[in-house]
Amino acid sequence: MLAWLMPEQASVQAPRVDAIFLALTAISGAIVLLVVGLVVAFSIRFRRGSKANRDALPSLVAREFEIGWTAATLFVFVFIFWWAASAEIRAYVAPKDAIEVHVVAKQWMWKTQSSNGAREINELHVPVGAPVRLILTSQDVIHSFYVPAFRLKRDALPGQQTETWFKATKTGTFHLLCTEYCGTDHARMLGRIVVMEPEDYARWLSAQPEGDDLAHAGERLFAERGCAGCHAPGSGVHAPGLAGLWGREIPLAGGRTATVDGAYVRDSILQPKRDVAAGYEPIMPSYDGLLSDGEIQELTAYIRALGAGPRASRTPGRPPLSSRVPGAARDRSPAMVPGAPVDDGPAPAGAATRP
Amino acid sequence: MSAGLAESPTALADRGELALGLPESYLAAGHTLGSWLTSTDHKRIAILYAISITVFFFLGGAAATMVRLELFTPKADVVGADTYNKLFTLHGVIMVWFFLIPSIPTTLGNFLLPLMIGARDMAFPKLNLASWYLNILGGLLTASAMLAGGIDTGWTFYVPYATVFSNSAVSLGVLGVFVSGFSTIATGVNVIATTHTLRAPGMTWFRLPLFVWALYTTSLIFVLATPVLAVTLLLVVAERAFDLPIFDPARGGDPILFQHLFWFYSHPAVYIMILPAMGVISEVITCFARRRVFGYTFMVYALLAIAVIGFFTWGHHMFTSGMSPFAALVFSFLSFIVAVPSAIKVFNWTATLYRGQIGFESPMLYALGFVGLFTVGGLTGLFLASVPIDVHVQDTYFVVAHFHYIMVGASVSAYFAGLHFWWPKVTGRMYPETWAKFAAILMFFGFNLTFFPQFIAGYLGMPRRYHVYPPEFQIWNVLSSSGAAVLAVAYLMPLGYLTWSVLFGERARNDPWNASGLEWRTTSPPPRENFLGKPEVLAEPYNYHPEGAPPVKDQPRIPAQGSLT
Amino acid sequence: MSAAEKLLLREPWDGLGLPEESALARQRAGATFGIWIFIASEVLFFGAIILLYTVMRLEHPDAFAAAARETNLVYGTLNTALLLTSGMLAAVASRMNEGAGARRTVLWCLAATAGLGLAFLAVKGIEYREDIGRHLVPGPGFPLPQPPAQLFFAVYWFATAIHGIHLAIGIGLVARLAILGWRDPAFLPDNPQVEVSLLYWGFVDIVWIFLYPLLYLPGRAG
Amino acid sequence: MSAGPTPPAPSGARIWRRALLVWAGLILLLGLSCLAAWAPLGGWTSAVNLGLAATQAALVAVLFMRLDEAGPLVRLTAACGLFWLAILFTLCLTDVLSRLANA
Repeated sequence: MLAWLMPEQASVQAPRVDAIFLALTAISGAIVLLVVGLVVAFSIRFRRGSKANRDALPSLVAREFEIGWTAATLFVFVFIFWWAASAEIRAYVAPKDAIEVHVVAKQWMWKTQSSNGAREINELHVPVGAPVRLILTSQDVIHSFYVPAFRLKRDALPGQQTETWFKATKTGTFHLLCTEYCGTDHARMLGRIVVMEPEDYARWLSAQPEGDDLAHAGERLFAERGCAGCHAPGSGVHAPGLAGLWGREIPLAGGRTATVDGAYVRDSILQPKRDVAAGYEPIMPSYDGLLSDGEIQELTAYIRALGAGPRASRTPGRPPLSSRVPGAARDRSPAMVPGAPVDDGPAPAGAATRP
Repeated sequence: MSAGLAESPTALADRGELALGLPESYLAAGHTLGSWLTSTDHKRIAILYAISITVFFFLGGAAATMVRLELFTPKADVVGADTYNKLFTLHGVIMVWFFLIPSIPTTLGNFLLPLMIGARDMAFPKLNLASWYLNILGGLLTASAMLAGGIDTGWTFYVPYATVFSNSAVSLGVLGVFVSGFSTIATGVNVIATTHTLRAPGMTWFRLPLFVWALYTTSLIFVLATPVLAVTLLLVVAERAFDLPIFDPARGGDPILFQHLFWFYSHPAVYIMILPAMGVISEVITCFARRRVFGYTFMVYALLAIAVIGFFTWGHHMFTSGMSPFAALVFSFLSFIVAVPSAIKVFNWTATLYRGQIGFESPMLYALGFVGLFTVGGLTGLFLASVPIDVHVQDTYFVVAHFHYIMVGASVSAYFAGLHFWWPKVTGRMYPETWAKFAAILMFFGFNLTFFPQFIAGYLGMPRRYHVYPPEFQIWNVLSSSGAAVLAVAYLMPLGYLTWSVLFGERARNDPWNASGLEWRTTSPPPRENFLGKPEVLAEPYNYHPEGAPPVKDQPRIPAQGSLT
Repeated sequence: MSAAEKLLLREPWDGLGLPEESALARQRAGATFGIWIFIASEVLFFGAIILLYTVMRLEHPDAFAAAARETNLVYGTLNTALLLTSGMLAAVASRMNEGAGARRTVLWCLAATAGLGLAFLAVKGIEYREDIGRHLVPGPGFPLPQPPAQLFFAVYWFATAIHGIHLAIGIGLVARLAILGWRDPAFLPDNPQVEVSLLYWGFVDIVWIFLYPLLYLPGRAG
Repeated sequence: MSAGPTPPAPSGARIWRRALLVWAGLILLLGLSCLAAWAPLGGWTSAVNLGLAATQAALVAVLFMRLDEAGPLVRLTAACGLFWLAILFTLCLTDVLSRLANA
């Protein structure tokens, strides 16, 4: 019964949300039953001309009733708030060891780029049981990344980054839906999240082609856009070197400190004068408007790779893409891909396979 | 039934009732179109509004019908994507700004406010007429946007889609809404000034009927929230028409700021729709329970609290939007708080029934339906106020179901309750009661069948504004679309029998329900000057039984159950 | 006196059954209250524009300072002085209008108020022309390098244009009073419309008082 | 909002004297804001300028728009406008400032 009325639970967050939901449903159901029950009972008992007792109520009772149910509802509502809010706060910060996935939304597709190299369209492969941190942005309008089975939703905003995270608890294929209205094919901006056993995931990952690796693209940009002129080791300009910087806490001019993460790198590229590293002159020009969001993500991935030590290289020449994942290619990219023929039917992102 | 036509519109059903020289009714004060279109009589302006919002209601309803038809199957088989997007936008824009927001305040409110406080007219009669023209002008602009190709942004006009990406007639439609905003501000100014300055002698603040309090608090929102919407929409137009970078993130703008400004208006706008409905329900329930309202002062403070706290909660529309988590918690807390006064009102209505002499005429059926639907709608609001659940159901059909329970289930039920309750006063005619009861019951069941399945579809994860959807949601959409068909019939029925009653209905007495309000102490329909002489108020409202004495059995004085034959 | 009051008394205040003098007082009080409600509404209208400005400036403080430096301080200050002076004349007209004694003064003050308003618009027009000449219009050819500086000018054009429209409406209202009062000696004295129009004028003044430091003064020091 | 007859109006000379005095104050404040804009006050420039503007606005509202002699109802109306403006600013900036602080 319940399975019909509840979406599948496939993340750590899902049972927590459902618990609050069910409790609220129970409380609400009780209140509705109380109100409707009283209305019906009074309607029958005090119908016009019935023989029920209709003596006046003492006014004291009236006031006590008012204060009583005001206090009671206030108490119940504040309690629910506290419960829901604490669940939310607990779920807010992503674990430090999370896999980082950059999501770029555009009309009407999802591009996902994992920091470990996998790059997909309308799909995201993740290992079960591992926290995944999503960094979302959009290239045009506002979209929203929604995975009902994970009870997860976050808007992807143009020109800004938003973050959220999840930890899948079940293998299988789950809907990815866009829930912020984004134009003509909003309803076809679908994708799927494929949750795999860690060993399957490793095999799938190693099958990814190397060419479209984020960090490598970033390395190219680093040279092409002139970043290397100042930041490369041995440059004549007095600029901070970037190797080993990722994740460290660095001192800033003015005595503050900052942790080098995606947001900091982004800010340093777009608003270099805001948080200048201690001991350096604010000479770097802003790249606001010169680099796209995707390029900033690539540069970020490069800087991250510099800090993470030498990158594990993969064997070239392995069979491309996810040919070992069950299902035909058409099934795996159900949503509209620009340029691909449009099928007016519903996207069969569908019947999530249950293990 | 045949006697109806022969008599003059000023005639009374019972000539013994108020035989004080029988002044001409406001309906008889002129029969030309010009006498209506230039009238500054609040009662005639109310009729003008009633006609225009009825037209808009059926226009918005037609769009909704197409939407539900399309959603019957998971495929796009009735309309394509762009048409569908334009249809739900049309439905939203028309229903919100040209039906729901003006519905009760400008029709029943306009008609009844001076009558209820014993005044001759509104404080600024010309402004009142001007506000109707502004409303019509706005409506025509928005409707012409439909002719110019339609708008495909959704009623929320979210940027940067509405400013940079949409190729449809957004500017025209937005300007229409902007103009109608000034119409509601004018109405708000008028209602507040009238309530403060034109109360009859003896009509103290705590003798005002709750409907007047409801109109007053609604007008506070009209006046204080609408200007923010006006600016926001004007900014959208400026960005589209003059290419000014305002919200465009590619040029440094902040789309979340648009959402703040938009919801600062649009959340209180929900209270614009529900507060007058609460006022109507308080009048109807007390009358048909033959009891004084339970906890009058609490009811007044609850109205004020909803109107004020309603301004603090807009952020719960934005929990997933990238708003800061700290702000999300603040807004979540405030949203829970605003539910308390609403709960107080529900309990007080229920308690008013206790030890009453309850009759089940059609206005009361609508009112009882309101209590149930409002309770469900209000409680599901708590789900949306708690952040983790909202993250899951935001922008799904759960939200759609929730706000339709409030805005359609509750508000429209109350509108029909009020329409039937005061119909004899407005038109001087009785409507066929059996038909009205049937429509009320049909509306209740049709509504629940339409919108309850949407709660389930929403929790299962069906996003809103989808014209094609994964097939596992089909069962819920089929239920919902079937309910919509029932609901459509239920909405068409009053159009039929009420129109019929204007022409052929029995004459109404001055006070057919034995109600207590000042508006019943004049002829049906009232004369241009509203009262025969100067009214003076000597007692509390809802004086249905002496304080401390039980209510007595009291049949309404309506003709034998009318029918269409 | 009585004839004039009959002329001024309107629906529905004439139906209160009160003596004419107190009915007119009620009507005047009602009109004043009504315009104040509208002003409260307008506070939110311009408040939203200022909020927009505030948020943008918080997000891009440097670009806003650089952009505000490009506005013409001389015109801005001159316009502020013009509006403050007109506000004073409006206040004098409003106070003098109680009682029939000072009709000529009221008439002159009204005319001068409207005239100063027109002068404001003229200066604003010259300033607009200069701004356009310097390409200070968001879009291609905008002279400042920082993209958010264009946001500042978007707000600049939007806010000053909306304020200008309000001022133009105010000029129309005040000029109408002046013309009607000039034609009919019984029109102005004690007429509630005078106070209503001049309260609106005062509000439009206040809006400019806030726009001036926001649009013209940032970024001047250093 | 008094419904009774208004008190006898003050003489024309007094009205002029008072208005000119306020006007002089306003112009003085205008000059001060200009000076403050050029003064090296650092981050305080905007605060000082807005403070001066608020003083000017208060003078206009109270003395020119006659809030000084207005009844409690009109004063309450004006205060309501400001209170709701405060709601808009406070809650909106709660979000914006905490977002900027986290960025």
